[in-house]
Amino acid sequence: MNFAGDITVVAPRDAVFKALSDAPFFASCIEGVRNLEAIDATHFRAILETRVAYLRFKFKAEVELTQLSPPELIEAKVEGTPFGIVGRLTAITMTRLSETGGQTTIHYSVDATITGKLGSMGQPVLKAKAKDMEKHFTERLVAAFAIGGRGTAH
Amino acid sequence: MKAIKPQVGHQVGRSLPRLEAREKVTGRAEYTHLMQLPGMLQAKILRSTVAHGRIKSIDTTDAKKIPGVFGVYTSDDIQTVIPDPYYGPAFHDQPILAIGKVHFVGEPVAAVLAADPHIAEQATQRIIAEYEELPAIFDEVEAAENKVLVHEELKPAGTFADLKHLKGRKGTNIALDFRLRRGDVDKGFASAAHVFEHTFRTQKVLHLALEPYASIADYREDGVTIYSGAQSPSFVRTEIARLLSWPENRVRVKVPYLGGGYGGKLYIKMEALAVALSMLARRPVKVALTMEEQFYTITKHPSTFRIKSGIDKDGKIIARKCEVWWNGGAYADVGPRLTQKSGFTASGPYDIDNVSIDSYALYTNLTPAGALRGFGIPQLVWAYESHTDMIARALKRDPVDFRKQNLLHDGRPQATGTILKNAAIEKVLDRIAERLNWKKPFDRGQGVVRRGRGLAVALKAVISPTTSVAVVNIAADGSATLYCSTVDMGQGSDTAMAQMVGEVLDMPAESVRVVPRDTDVTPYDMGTLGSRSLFHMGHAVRLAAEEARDKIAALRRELGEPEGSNAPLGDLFRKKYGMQAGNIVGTGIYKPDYIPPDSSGLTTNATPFWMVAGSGVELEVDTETGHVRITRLINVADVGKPINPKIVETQLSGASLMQLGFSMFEKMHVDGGQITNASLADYKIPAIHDVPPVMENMTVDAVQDNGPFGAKGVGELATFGVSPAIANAIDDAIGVRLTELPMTAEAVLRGLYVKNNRPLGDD
Amino acid sequence: MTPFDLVEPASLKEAIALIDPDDPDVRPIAGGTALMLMMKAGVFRPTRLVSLRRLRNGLSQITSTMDGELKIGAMTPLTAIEHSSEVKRAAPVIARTMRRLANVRVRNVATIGGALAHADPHMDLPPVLIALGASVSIAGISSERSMTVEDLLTGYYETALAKNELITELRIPTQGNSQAVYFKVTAGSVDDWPALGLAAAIVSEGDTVRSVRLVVSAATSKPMRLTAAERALNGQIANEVHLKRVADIAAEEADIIADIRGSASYKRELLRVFTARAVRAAMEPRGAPH
Amino acid sequence: MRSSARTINFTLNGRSVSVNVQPHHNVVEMLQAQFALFGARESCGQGLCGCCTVLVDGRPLSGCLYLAVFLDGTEVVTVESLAPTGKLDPVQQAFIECGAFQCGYCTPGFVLMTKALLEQTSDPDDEQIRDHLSGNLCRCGAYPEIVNAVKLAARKSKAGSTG
Repeated sequence: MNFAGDITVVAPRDAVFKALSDAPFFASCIEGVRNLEAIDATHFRAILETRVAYLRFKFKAEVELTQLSPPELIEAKVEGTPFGIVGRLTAITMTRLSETGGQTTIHYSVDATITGKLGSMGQPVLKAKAKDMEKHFTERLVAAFAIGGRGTAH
Repeated sequence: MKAIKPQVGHQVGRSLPRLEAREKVTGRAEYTHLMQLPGMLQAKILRSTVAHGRIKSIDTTDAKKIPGVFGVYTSDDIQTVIPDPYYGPAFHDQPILAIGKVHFVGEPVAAVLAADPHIAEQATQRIIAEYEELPAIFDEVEAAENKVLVHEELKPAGTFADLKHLKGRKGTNIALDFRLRRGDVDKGFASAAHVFEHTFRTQKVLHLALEPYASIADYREDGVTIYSGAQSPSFVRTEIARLLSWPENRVRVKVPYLGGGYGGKLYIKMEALAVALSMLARRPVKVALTMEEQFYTITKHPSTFRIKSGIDKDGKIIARKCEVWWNGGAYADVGPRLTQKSGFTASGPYDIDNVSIDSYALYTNLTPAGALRGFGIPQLVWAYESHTDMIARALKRDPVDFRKQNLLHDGRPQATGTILKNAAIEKVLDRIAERLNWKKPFDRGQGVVRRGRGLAVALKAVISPTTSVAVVNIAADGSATLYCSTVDMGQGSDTAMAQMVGEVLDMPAESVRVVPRDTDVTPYDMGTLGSRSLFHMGHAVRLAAEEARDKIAALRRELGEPEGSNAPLGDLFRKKYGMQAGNIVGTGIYKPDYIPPDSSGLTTNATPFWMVAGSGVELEVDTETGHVRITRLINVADVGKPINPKIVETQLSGASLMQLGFSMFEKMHVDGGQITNASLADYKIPAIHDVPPVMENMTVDAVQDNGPFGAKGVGELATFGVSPAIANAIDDAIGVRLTELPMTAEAVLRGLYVKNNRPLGDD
Repeated sequence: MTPFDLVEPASLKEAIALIDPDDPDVRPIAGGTALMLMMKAGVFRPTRLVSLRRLRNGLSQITSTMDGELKIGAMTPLTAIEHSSEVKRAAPVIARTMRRLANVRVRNVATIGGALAHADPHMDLPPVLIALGASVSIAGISSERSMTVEDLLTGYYETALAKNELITELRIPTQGNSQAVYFKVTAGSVDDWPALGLAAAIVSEGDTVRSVRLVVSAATSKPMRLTAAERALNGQIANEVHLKRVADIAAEEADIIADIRGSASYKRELLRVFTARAVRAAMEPRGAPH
Repeated sequence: MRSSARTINFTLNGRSVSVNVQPHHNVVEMLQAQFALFGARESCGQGLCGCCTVLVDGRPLSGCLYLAVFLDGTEVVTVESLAPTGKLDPVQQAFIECGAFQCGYCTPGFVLMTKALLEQTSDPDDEQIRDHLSGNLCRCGAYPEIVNAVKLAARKSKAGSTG
């Protein structure tokens, strides 16, 4: 599964980079992430819980920031294991930032793989769900910069 | 004694309904998946969630705690009963449960036993396996670059006489490369007036037998009995005996009817796991897979075929170069043999002086690939018959005439150097053309719907050298029983074999009892595969019946019966033994001659018989949507003299419909190594609405001189020509050439849009 | 499947009361075909299922009112709808759609209420029902409400139903002069889930469209009205030039998802082609085959 | 886990039976485990292949997707009932004569579906036959022979009922 897109926010690149490389902020933009826990500066643990109608999908996720090149590039690797069903979620996310005229464009791409039962039979619905989450992420991110006050969040 | 026996008449050539028909329509036919043994435990399998990785840990604690769980097992447990648990026909490379590493998503990692399968299934979800992911490789052409290695070391099995030379290699993903050099292909290209090169690909598809894989093992101190839906019981016996370091006579393999096989149930599949678990549990253990799990067991080989031909100014093909990459998945299974054997005929049914063939069996991190109805030939025909048509069109030659100009004929050497014999290629081609009214004008339509027609012909060398043994036993009342290990998986072998016995012994085929396969009872057979049984086992059965017949004749003489006496057999036994007692046993063993190819891939005896078939297609294309509707499908084959014409016809029909699925829509979608459509909801096979409204299945008038009663194998034949015949017809209809399977409506529409210079987007 | 408890209430009230709105592991089960698939796949492991089987008697009638409205009880099996002469008279498109909907065995068991609550975007009936302007009656713990099928279906498997609400009835308004068609467009095997579903209901006078509903499904995460295309068509003469424009608008406005049955760009082409075909078919003189 | 077994009563192949079932057991599991009837067998597990077909109150359904408890009070017919005295049903006879199967795994499902079709429509045309059987899969591809068998069965059934 691949997702890619651009999000433009009204903020300078440095500020956007700082925000995106801040795990609690980043996590707050993703629907269903909770219990974020920093293991060290580049490793995090969290629970990702999402719902599709009456179906609940809950993953134990580990995130590793594999590359941080301020103020341009953030690369992260996510590995998740679903609860109660054999499977695995792996995602490589790549975020590049570019600035033009006080606006920063976030170019993101996600290469995700789901294996096990969810991967063999649940792809269509999870794909639809991921698209929803993508929209939601964009909205939150744009909103966070629109109110301009996220700098005080931590 | 007076001659009172009525005339029975010929048994060979009768369209007799299947002997087991009644069992099947009443739902009483026995299949392993449905069998139960007292005290039996059911196994459920935890499967790998990574395509390539080191196993860091497997925690079975929680799973073991679930009430009703009998045991949870990993390779550590397996190795306490089978220290070296690697199996496979060509390479001993496949572990019963993963050891140290996993090599594809879906590979068995641990197993749970419970009396209740629901509990076993639930427990597998509680096993925690952790992996360290390694880079994985999925594409066969990339695999050949050896940048990612699937296995650190390759271990050939030495099973097949013709693959004895296989050596383990380090540092590559190549399990086998077959090489054939005939004439000088470069010289040929240099002197050619036209040179054409194209690349064709085929996708990963599944056998999808409706009875999923199932094996039951019942281990006792003195031996093990295995019940299995297996196409090669003798091989299972040998391989299990090897794994256990036992003599073969302590391993008994019983095979009931198979709910479909198509090559998937060959060699060894779930048997080793069932045996190991039964040894650990000391209870009968059943390993019966679900439909989804079949996607993680064995598939057809995806392939890439680069083919290049040189044509002289008169339209004669003078040189052909073939490079084929076979995507074998994580374990070799029979891929190396397929690579070699199909390699023999990769250049097609054409008379070409200069041929070069390179065929590579490659490891990748996907579900292993093996034999599937055609043993590689459908992938090759897809390429060479598409290529042949493209050349004909480019040269503005009629595709039939162009083929006829270049066809191989009996008496001429085929690419391997073996002289072609009893291969009715031209008859098959002529018949297809005749049925399609090829010479008559064809209305291709004007509007949205366009029409086209196409055809293809193919040649296959049967797998050799292989051995079959049969026993015919005449009881004291004169009734006959046949013992052979050919597996009836729907192809009607029991019926055909009984017909041959009846023919020799002059008795109705329906009166011949064919004993269900049981390696304690039925003798050795290499396997039910590659359309070999009717020829090989047919000969063994014929020889066994003839020996019995000769012994009967000797008994008649011994008893002083007058020459030509036709006294009932029972009377002979009574006369000889004073009561209804005794037996007459005839045995037959058949192994055809074969000369392995030399280092240039050449041999004067590549095969005991040639398989020839082709297909013709008429179709309609909706040029707005790309939908293709096949309106007519014609399959013509050379089967020698059919033993049972009705069964032959249904075999041709069924094989072509299976290939129709592979041609038009079947495809295992893979994402990050995970098959994303591992169910019948998302992996569609042909259903009743997919059947072309007109189907014609026929054989040409032919005799296989060295075949039993002039016959030869049928099972795979009608798979050969279907895909390229469709592609050729699509090209004929709309001028779009597809080079990759499946030929979905989307692929067709994309082709049309490219042709019209407004390609469709990629999203 | 993991074990669960099954209760079989005898009344609607009782059934609703048994569904704990705070416990996602309790679900109602009617025919159960869709739910069984979820349970067998292991993605849904209920603790309790509330069977609606005993509610069949009161909830499986097919009736039509004086003004031509068709009412179908939620527990009516799809087969009964398929063969109902009332349905054939009032909305022949439904009977035609049924022929290629799932298979005979599923239609014998699946209920109309259960099918709508399942909200799989690939299903054939929802786009047809939306095109027909159908709505559902919904019973909750103390109240009843009504909602269009269009509003009911909110996403992939998602509906506007509260957890302890049950669909009790489907209502299809009188179709008057409207003519409806549905195209199930499969991309591989004929009997696959559709890559695209397209329903159209049109009132026309000669070549002029008086009113139109166009609904796309399967290629989108839920069945959706193609409102821009509808606007472009309403009151217009549906000649080939204009139809092409409308088809382009439809292809533009739908939010199409790629899957194994086709890329988004291919499905967009299908939508373009079948928008035109559906409009043409729905404007054919009455009695023409579809 | 609050699984409670319960007793259900139904008619199975003409006999009244009473059986204890778990709520999560499906019809196929129940028929196999409690009655040793294996004619209905699970294959795809999703109601798509028809191997698990049983007739409930005369209507075919997928036994692998139907909870056994739902059979309470119904009349169930499996393929095993079609030849009660050993004499084959006309449908079974037609399948044999037309060579309408190969491996036979899907055959009981096709036979029962045909039985149900002919109850409803004594003389189905090709389209009706195909529509009715579109949800039954035969990997051996015996579909053309199956269509012939249904037509032959219709003729045989008619001849049987009129004469």
